[in-house]
Amino acid sequence: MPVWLELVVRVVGVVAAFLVLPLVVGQAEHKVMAHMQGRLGPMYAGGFHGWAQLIADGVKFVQKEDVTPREADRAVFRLAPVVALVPYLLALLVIPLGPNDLVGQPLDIGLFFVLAVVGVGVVAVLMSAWASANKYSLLGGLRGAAQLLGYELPLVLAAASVAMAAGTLSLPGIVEAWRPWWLLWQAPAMLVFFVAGLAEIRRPPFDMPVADSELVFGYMTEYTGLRFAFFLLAEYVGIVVIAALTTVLFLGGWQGPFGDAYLGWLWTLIKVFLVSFVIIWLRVSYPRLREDQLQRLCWLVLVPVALGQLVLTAGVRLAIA
Amino acid sequence: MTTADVLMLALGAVAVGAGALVVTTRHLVRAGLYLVVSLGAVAGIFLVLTAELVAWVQLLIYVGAVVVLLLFAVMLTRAPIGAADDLDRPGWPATLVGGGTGLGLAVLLVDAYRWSTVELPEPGTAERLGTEIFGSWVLPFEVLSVLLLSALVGAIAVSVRIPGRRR
Amino acid sequence: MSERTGLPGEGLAKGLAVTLRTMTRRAHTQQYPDVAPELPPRSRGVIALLEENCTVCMLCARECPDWCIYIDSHKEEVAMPGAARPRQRNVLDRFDIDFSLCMYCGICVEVCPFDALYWSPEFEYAEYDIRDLLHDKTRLGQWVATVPPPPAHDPNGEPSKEEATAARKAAAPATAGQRGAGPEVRIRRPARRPPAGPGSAGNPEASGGREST
Amino acid sequence: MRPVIPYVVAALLFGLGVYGVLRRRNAVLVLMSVELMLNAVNLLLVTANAAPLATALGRPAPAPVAPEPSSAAETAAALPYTGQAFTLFVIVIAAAEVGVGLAIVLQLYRLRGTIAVDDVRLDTHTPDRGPQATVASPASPAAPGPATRGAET
Repeated sequence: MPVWLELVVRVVGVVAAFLVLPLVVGQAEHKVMAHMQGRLGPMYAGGFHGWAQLIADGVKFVQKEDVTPREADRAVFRLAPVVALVPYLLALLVIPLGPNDLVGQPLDIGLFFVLAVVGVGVVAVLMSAWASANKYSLLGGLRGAAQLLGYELPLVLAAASVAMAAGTLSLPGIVEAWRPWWLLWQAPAMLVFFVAGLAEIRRPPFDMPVADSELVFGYMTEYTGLRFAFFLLAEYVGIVVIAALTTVLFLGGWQGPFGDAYLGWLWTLIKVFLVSFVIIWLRVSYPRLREDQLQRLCWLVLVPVALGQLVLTAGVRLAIA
Repeated sequence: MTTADVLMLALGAVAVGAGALVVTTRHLVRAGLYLVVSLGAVAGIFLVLTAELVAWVQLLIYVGAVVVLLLFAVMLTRAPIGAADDLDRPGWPATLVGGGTGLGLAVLLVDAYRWSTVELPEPGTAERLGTEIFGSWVLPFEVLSVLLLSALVGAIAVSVRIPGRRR
Repeated sequence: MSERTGLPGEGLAKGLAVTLRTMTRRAHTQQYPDVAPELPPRSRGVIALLEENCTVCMLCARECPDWCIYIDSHKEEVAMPGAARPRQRNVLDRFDIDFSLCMYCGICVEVCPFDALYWSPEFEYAEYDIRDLLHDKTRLGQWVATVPPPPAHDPNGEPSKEEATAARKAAAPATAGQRGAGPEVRIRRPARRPPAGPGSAGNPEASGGREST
Repeated sequence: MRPVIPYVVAALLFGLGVYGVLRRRNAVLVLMSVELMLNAVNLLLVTANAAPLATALGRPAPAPVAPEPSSAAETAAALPYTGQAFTLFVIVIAAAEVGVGLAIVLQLYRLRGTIAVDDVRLDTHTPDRGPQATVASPASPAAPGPATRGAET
């Protein structure tokens, strides 16, 4: 296979995953959330149990008027949704689906890359918050930036723990080094990573920046139509990215009960969807954290736990070596 | 001119252009966003120079944290949307000194390197860079961690407001 | 925090368990337009008019709290064969109920002495124009077909007036010549006395019983 | 690769940073300009790591001070990532600097209601004054200031 063809195939694969997986997760959220609340959820669009609801939503968003507030900083306002979306697309590029280079772009320090680009998302929050010329947007954006900056620390620390355990920063390398007993050993790191990841994508119960009962819709208040859809899409891609990262770092990625070599992609996808289900489940079950509780959880619980896990990992590594 | 040269020229143009906008724009927040572009372009140059880890660290720390802190500060100090007129002081000395410094350095470096070429080094893996840091430079590394800690404590000490006590 | 007992995080797990359990159960959603809802008996959907029973006594129009019933009529002379002179009869020209004003209190149905008005459970008569909510007598007459038969009498309730009268007549044929008001009052009395308040305890029962018959 | 390109970019960025520090009145913008300068240094270090002067000129470094015959190229080969390591150090220092600097700027804004560096008087002590206190004449430092505006911001 020539190089360019391989490149095209990889890019097309990543873009397809980028477009399909969030829709699947979104639809799952519709249905799971509905059934957890004793409802049915969407039932009409597409016929069978409303499977095409999100496509219908997309069509609706395209048709809506694209409003830019008069006082807004137009260029920044319009650029923000794209900036929110692109980091997750880049992150999907390096997450391995299966063994033998079944990944968009194998990268030697993929973990670093993912954490770096996911961290860029906070710029989009600040851009949209400030450019909207709306006090609710600004408040939401400041809350969001504070939250994202704070939770980035436990996220990176927990990821560092598993990278230290595996002795590599490459995501496929981490999966290869993973052993089932890591589930026990790295459990605190996994919890910290998962919770911090939830906060990074601003999912409930960490949706203080978009707390709709007090801030209208936070930094997304002024957005309509396609741009708003971009923010929503970014949220769902964020779910996929966080679930995939948790899978790859802590749940063994493509390692399954049998047939890793040719069924690896299936195990990865199953795990990703299981973690996504848990993310949705948490959203339905828990109320939103208040702003001070949010920061306290980050600095007084997650960071110390992550640091302790780091010490433990270093100790075990030294003991083994 | 190789591909690397073309890439670096383009990224360098972006970096310098965005940097010029940072120091000349009259929109406070946009200055921060231009800074993001400039730093991102510099990270791109790092990538071309095969300093992969440094590039991602640049992205993680600078774009993800430093610029966000700057934007945060801009918004907390009541930045207006749109142009502000009182951002600059009269510019002749600054132009002279800044331009002199930049152009002088550029002339110096151009004179030193001319149009010579070097081979790009092997892509630096994180492992070798780690060996370097924790081998030859472990003492500065430790000193830096102390510096970071003291900066953290200092920042908290400066910005904390003790209830009941007027500052 | 201080009164927390049990394991830390127990409450969080309980919350998750509740939602998971709910997910495994059937949803409560009613698929309304596809599946007709099961309405409880005596649902108040729309008021039906049985025109033959109406004598234009105007009680309903006068009792209506928001004056949403409009009645016009004229008198007609009906020649009765074998009678000395022709009888007069009220003929209904117009009987409109404005359902944009109606608040579904049901007083008109209650006060109608001749059972000309009925509750129908039909509720799908929304209109795009509010003026179309004024139902005339033909429209109101069409609802009669949807009026369900009255539900069975509550086995623990008071016997209906007709049954009570019949039972009394059967039990005491000796007093058949007297007027029925006396014993009836005596029957009702125990129900009214103890609360010693407004006699609302007996009235709705009685009127409800009449309505259902 | 022609090392002159990143070198010149670094020099220009540094010049822009100097210009910004001298030109800007807003303290946050000054900090941004400082970031530009730090970045220029980073770029310089990384480029120097890839293309040391001696390698570029194609001759060994003159007059080795150390007794053993070592050239700059050999030193570079022995420590292949010194430049990048130093860049990482600089980035860390920049993060620390921004943290403390912004804390000071925010405190300044609380106290004086402005972050224009021209308006900050260092010679008189004017606690709990609004921004107008800084333009008041220094001859009457004991004059009671207006209600503090900075304290509640």
